[in-house]
Amino acid sequence: MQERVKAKAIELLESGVCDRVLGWKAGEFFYDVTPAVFTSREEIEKEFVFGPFCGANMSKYLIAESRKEGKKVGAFLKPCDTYSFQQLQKEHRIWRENVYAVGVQCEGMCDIEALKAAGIKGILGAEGSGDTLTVHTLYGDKSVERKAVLAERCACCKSKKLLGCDEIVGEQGEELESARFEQVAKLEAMTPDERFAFWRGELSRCIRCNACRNVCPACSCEKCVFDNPNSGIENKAASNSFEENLFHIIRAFHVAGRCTDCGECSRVCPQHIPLHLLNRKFIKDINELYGEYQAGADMDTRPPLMNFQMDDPEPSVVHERGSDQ
Amino acid sequence: MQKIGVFVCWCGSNIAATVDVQAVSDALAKEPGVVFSTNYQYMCSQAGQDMIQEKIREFGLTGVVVCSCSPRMHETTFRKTCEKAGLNPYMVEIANIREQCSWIHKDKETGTEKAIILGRAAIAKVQLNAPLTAGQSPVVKRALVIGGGIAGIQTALDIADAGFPVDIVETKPTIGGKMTQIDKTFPTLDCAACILTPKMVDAAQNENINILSYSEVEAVKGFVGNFSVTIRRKARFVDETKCTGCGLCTEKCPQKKVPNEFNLGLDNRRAIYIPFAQAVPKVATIDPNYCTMLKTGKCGVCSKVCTAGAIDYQQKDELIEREYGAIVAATGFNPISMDKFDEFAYSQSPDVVTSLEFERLMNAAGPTGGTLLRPSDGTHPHTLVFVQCVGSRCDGGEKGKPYCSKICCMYTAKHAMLTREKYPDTDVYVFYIDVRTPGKNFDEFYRRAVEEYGVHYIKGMVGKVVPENGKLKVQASDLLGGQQLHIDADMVVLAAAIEPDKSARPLATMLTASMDTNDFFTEAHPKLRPVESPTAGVFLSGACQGPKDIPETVAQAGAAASKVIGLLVKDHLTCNPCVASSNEMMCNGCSACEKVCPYGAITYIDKDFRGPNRTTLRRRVAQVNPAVCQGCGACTVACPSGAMDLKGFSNAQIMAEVDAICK
Amino acid sequence: MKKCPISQLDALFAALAAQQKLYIPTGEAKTAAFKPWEEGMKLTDALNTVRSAKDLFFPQVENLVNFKVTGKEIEIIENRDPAEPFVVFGVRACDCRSFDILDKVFLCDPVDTYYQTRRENGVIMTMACTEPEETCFCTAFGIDPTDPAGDVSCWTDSENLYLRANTEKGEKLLSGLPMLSEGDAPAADKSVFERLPLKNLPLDKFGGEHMMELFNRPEWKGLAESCLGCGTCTFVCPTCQCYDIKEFNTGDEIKRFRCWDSCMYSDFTLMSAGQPRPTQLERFRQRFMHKLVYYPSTHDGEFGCVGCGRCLQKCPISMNIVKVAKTLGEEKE
Amino acid sequence: MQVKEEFKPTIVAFCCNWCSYAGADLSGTNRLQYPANVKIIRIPCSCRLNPMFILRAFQRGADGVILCGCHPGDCHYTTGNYYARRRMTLLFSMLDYLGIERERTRVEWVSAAEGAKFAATMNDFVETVTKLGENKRLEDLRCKSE
Repeated sequence: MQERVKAKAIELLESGVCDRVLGWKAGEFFYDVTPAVFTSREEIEKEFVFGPFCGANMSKYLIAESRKEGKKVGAFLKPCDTYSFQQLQKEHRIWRENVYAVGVQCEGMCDIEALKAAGIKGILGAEGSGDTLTVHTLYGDKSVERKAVLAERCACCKSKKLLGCDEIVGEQGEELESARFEQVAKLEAMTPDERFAFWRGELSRCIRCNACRNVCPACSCEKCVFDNPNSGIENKAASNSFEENLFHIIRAFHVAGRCTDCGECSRVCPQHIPLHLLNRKFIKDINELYGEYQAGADMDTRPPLMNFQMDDPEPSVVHERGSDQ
Repeated sequence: MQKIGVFVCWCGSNIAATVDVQAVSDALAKEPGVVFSTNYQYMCSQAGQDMIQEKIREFGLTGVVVCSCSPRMHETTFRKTCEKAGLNPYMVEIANIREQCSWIHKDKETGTEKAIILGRAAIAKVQLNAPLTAGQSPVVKRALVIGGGIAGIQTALDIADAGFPVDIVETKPTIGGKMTQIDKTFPTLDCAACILTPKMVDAAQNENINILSYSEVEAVKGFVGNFSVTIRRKARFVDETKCTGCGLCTEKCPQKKVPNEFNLGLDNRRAIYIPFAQAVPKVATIDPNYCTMLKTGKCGVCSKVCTAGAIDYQQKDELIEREYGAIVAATGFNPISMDKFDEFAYSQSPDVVTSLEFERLMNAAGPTGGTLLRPSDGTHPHTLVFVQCVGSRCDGGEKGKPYCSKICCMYTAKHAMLTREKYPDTDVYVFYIDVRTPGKNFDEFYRRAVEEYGVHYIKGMVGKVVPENGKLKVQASDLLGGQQLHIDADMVVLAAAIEPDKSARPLATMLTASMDTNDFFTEAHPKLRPVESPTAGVFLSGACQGPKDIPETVAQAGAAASKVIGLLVKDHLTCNPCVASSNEMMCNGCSACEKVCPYGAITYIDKDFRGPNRTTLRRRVAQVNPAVCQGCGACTVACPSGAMDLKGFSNAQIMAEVDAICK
Repeated sequence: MKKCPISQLDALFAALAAQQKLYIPTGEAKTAAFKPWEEGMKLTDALNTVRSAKDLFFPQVENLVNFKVTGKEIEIIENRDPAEPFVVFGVRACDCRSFDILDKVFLCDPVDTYYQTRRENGVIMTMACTEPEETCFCTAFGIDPTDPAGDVSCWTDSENLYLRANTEKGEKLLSGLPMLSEGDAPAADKSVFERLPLKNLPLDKFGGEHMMELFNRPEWKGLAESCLGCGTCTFVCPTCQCYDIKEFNTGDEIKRFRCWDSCMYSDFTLMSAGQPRPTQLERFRQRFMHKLVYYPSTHDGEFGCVGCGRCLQKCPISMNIVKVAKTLGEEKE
Repeated sequence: MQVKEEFKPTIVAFCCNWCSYAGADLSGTNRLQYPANVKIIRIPCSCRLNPMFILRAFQRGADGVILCGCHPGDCHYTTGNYYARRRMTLLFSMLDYLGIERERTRVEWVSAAEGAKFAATMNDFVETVTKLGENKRLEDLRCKSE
């Protein structure tokens, strides 16, 4: 797959369709891949990679890239990325005409932490496509099943469908039956005290580095309310538990109905806070209360929070659905 | 920093009895930014207003907080007061320490404490107020009257007289409403038709009035001065412009078995009909539920007999859209259904009738030609029992209505009196809970019924009516006599409660006008603005606002008209300056605000901004049309970046109030 | 040198905690953190904590002073956290070196008394490394991870914890512990450190000499272009020391506090005239120029990085000081 | 020493200008009592209520927050309360998900004619929140200085 993607990147540049392509650049190790803009065949041949650690969602970069002068920007997008890509177009953030979008078939991305959790230390590299990965480490080679080290978001992938692309490398995928709400349901089944304890445990680790916000394609505000001294809720650090809650509640609320569940927030969190469980709670509620809705799946439906039905459930449904009484 | 003046009102003893006003003004004097604080007996009085103006000048106040009654009562008053003293009217905030404090708390300490907090919240808000200037929007100089009864007709005539075009939309084939069905009117006993039909003709002939009969309001958009209304003109299958109203078709139509709604189903009409002789417009209408031609395609008699060639079986409903500056709701009332009142045997015996049916039985144009005959056998009734308050003043409200229908006492007295006058051989009993006669010459009228006409008024309720051998066995209690009564009656007349017309509820939704729990339209103020809806540009006429008799209805109709005229004479309306506005520097151009705006007030432009390092950035940004925005604030919450804010109710202002309250 | 059987570790911690607050690295590998020791708490398996030991001396949020507003009067109230002695156990050699760097910033004139108080009250017990991660490169900065500094240095083998006091503070700490006996640690096996992939980081070009040349290098654009502008690298970094002073209005009190700031943020050092580093490129460059050029140029060539590898592990887009150093430091012929 | 007073929760009631604020006025006009710890903030429409305001109220010491607006279908601005309904439903669900007592937040539709309902609602809400006790889970200790 990597070779096909690279070949396509070179083709886009050399055919003159694009003057730059957005892809993944190799790092020091196998897993520390960086999103990058490539402008020449040499760069692509030397540094372009596409493999099990190209988790970064490329769509957000297109907000800025699509506004630049010049030819189109070529963009390689995984299925997840294409949902965000469409959602951002819906919100008029990406100028579609300046993008040549290439969908890339995705087998699921691996999680370096999962490798480490499997007891593999000092990782120098990994090889192999398909079901088994061979990992080179400071302490010798180890082999693992790909499934065992998939990122959580990929283990319960919602869709392998590539949306709204100009071209596809590999095969078009399908929407999948996903168990992605299982964890949310588990939390819902807990008592409020247990839930409170769970989230306190998680959110108390937050260091307000803003990685979740800055990586999020839905969080693309010109100026975030948390950075704006005039918003009344600006804060640079979470001074206490309230501010930790405030940031994450408001952030989740602002992306509710717009979040495509790409899972980048949880991927980048240095403290491994399961932030996707907040977003998925909103998605699950929206699905249950207002009908199934997948942000970014299409270009014309109204986002659920900018829509209503006369017979929507009353807010007291929250009390009635309670599981603890 | 603002220089704020605080003015605490006693409202006589309304506030001062449960709030220590001196303590409030002393406490608020200590708040940051407050340079003057006082209390006074009646802040809204001329002396009170003069004091506010004097202090604005003396202290150079930049903000004013009045702790008084609800802002719904006097916010406008105090804004005007301040404006006259040179302060921007939007630098005034009201702390509601009457309706939301002194009136609900009995303990003076509690009331005082709360009043101080409410005052602090208002001070915190006014700290962040900014002077606002109202924009202007043009006024469409045409009015719409919805409902063509006496209320609608009178309103339309008065508006038209002032020179403004007005459309009447009436759902029935003719205007006239309930009054056309009434025989005589209390307390003067003059003939309803004689006073109504000339008005109907006036309306038809007035060149400023356009009657859209057999039509319904389908949708309302816009706002005061600029409503856009979609009206469905139902197909009557007769070309109104061609029909001469000769009535030949209504005589020849072979479909004779159609219950005549004008006579409340007491007789029949044809499938093509003119509701009554004086109908306006006097045009035939085909009832599609009964017309053989429309149902089976076979017949066409009316078409054949119509020399004017007015019959058009192909006619379709037509939707027209018109602009109006003001809308008057005059949707009227109906008697409630008697289905739930089986104890009176209404469904079992045709001789148990409602008062409106009784009107028709007494009316010269009615099914009996004005001779009172029993519907069951056409004989002359000798004993009549009138039952009042059927469905009115019901507790619980399951069967009837909690309110007094107001007109029943008088029309029952009228019916009883007329019966005795025309047929002195009859015995007439009236069962009542109370007899309510507050009105000019009303009590005299009632006393005449009792004293001169010998009507038997009995305080008590009828418990049961049982039809037996052509008689109606009436069981009742005589509360004053303390005995059970059994009367063998020939007819029983039920004074059914009245309720707003069923079309009022959906109409209220379209107009965004509020209604009470009984579906009567709510007035903007029960005493001071009784003919206006809280929704600007929507006015109320007649029984849609509450039960009333004809003179009251006509009076209110005229009042509503004068309010409409007052609006339409203006070339421009001052817009509410508390509208949304977008900070372009923070706007993402994402369209979230546009999607939730009910008025379409938000548009987008691409605009160049200065970027870093002398670059130019083109961004899509939202723009709010302040003349169209009504200031609901839906957009401000949809906007994730907080670029969209609402003047007068900004995020910062509301949060300052929250802080002050929770402190 | 002292030793303590591993089986006595809990007793050692209990004894330490009895005298002052004790922090140990604990928790699951991916969320390991220094936490106040409690009965039953276990040392983490992770090589290092997510947040560095810096946080205990220079916390993310710290009260400075309060202003109380009564009516129209303002009163100034001292509000610093009370000084209390504490021990932090298990600091790695890299984190320990970070205090040399922070001291030079905070303890030079004018002294940051908030930091100073904590430094005086805190005792650092380091722990030698035996199993480094591939992201470790402290050796590039001349740090010996097998012989860490600190007030007390520790080593372990399968049976014992060995302790060596390096300072008076350390001596004092160890003196009152009954479970300690004399004993020397076996020599460390340094072979694995020779195999570390990043040990030869090309740092020769950095320092003050080539400041303008490095500043103007065109490669910054490519390095910075995918930076998200988050503060992850800054906040996990043991040597980052920038902070912002903010105020919180509670309604009747203004609480002035300081909190970490990040040069990666768009509002870092924002002034009324605007942002001196208007795009992410300038902000990104600032961070690495500071670590590799500005700091050494004013501190005898000592780099502002200790090679702990946290930013390598945590950066959402895997851009880090190693990639910067390699891109700019490797001489292209 | 004073005996500790019984707990009186701080309640913030956001009322839309057209229905519920008028309903609150009506309950005053009719002298229907409800506890003084309910303080009303007037907003133009229930759709003006930003979740930020609710969290702000809890931060600053509120123990319960209630939103009152026109009945669905009766919104002065036609659709505002429909949006408010979805927003509040999702927000309340999220607060519940985070383990924050769901009884601390409520939405009631109160028309301008429902003065009695307004008073009854407030009485009930105050009672519910009083039973729950002080807001601990969304508090900001900085705002609770004695």
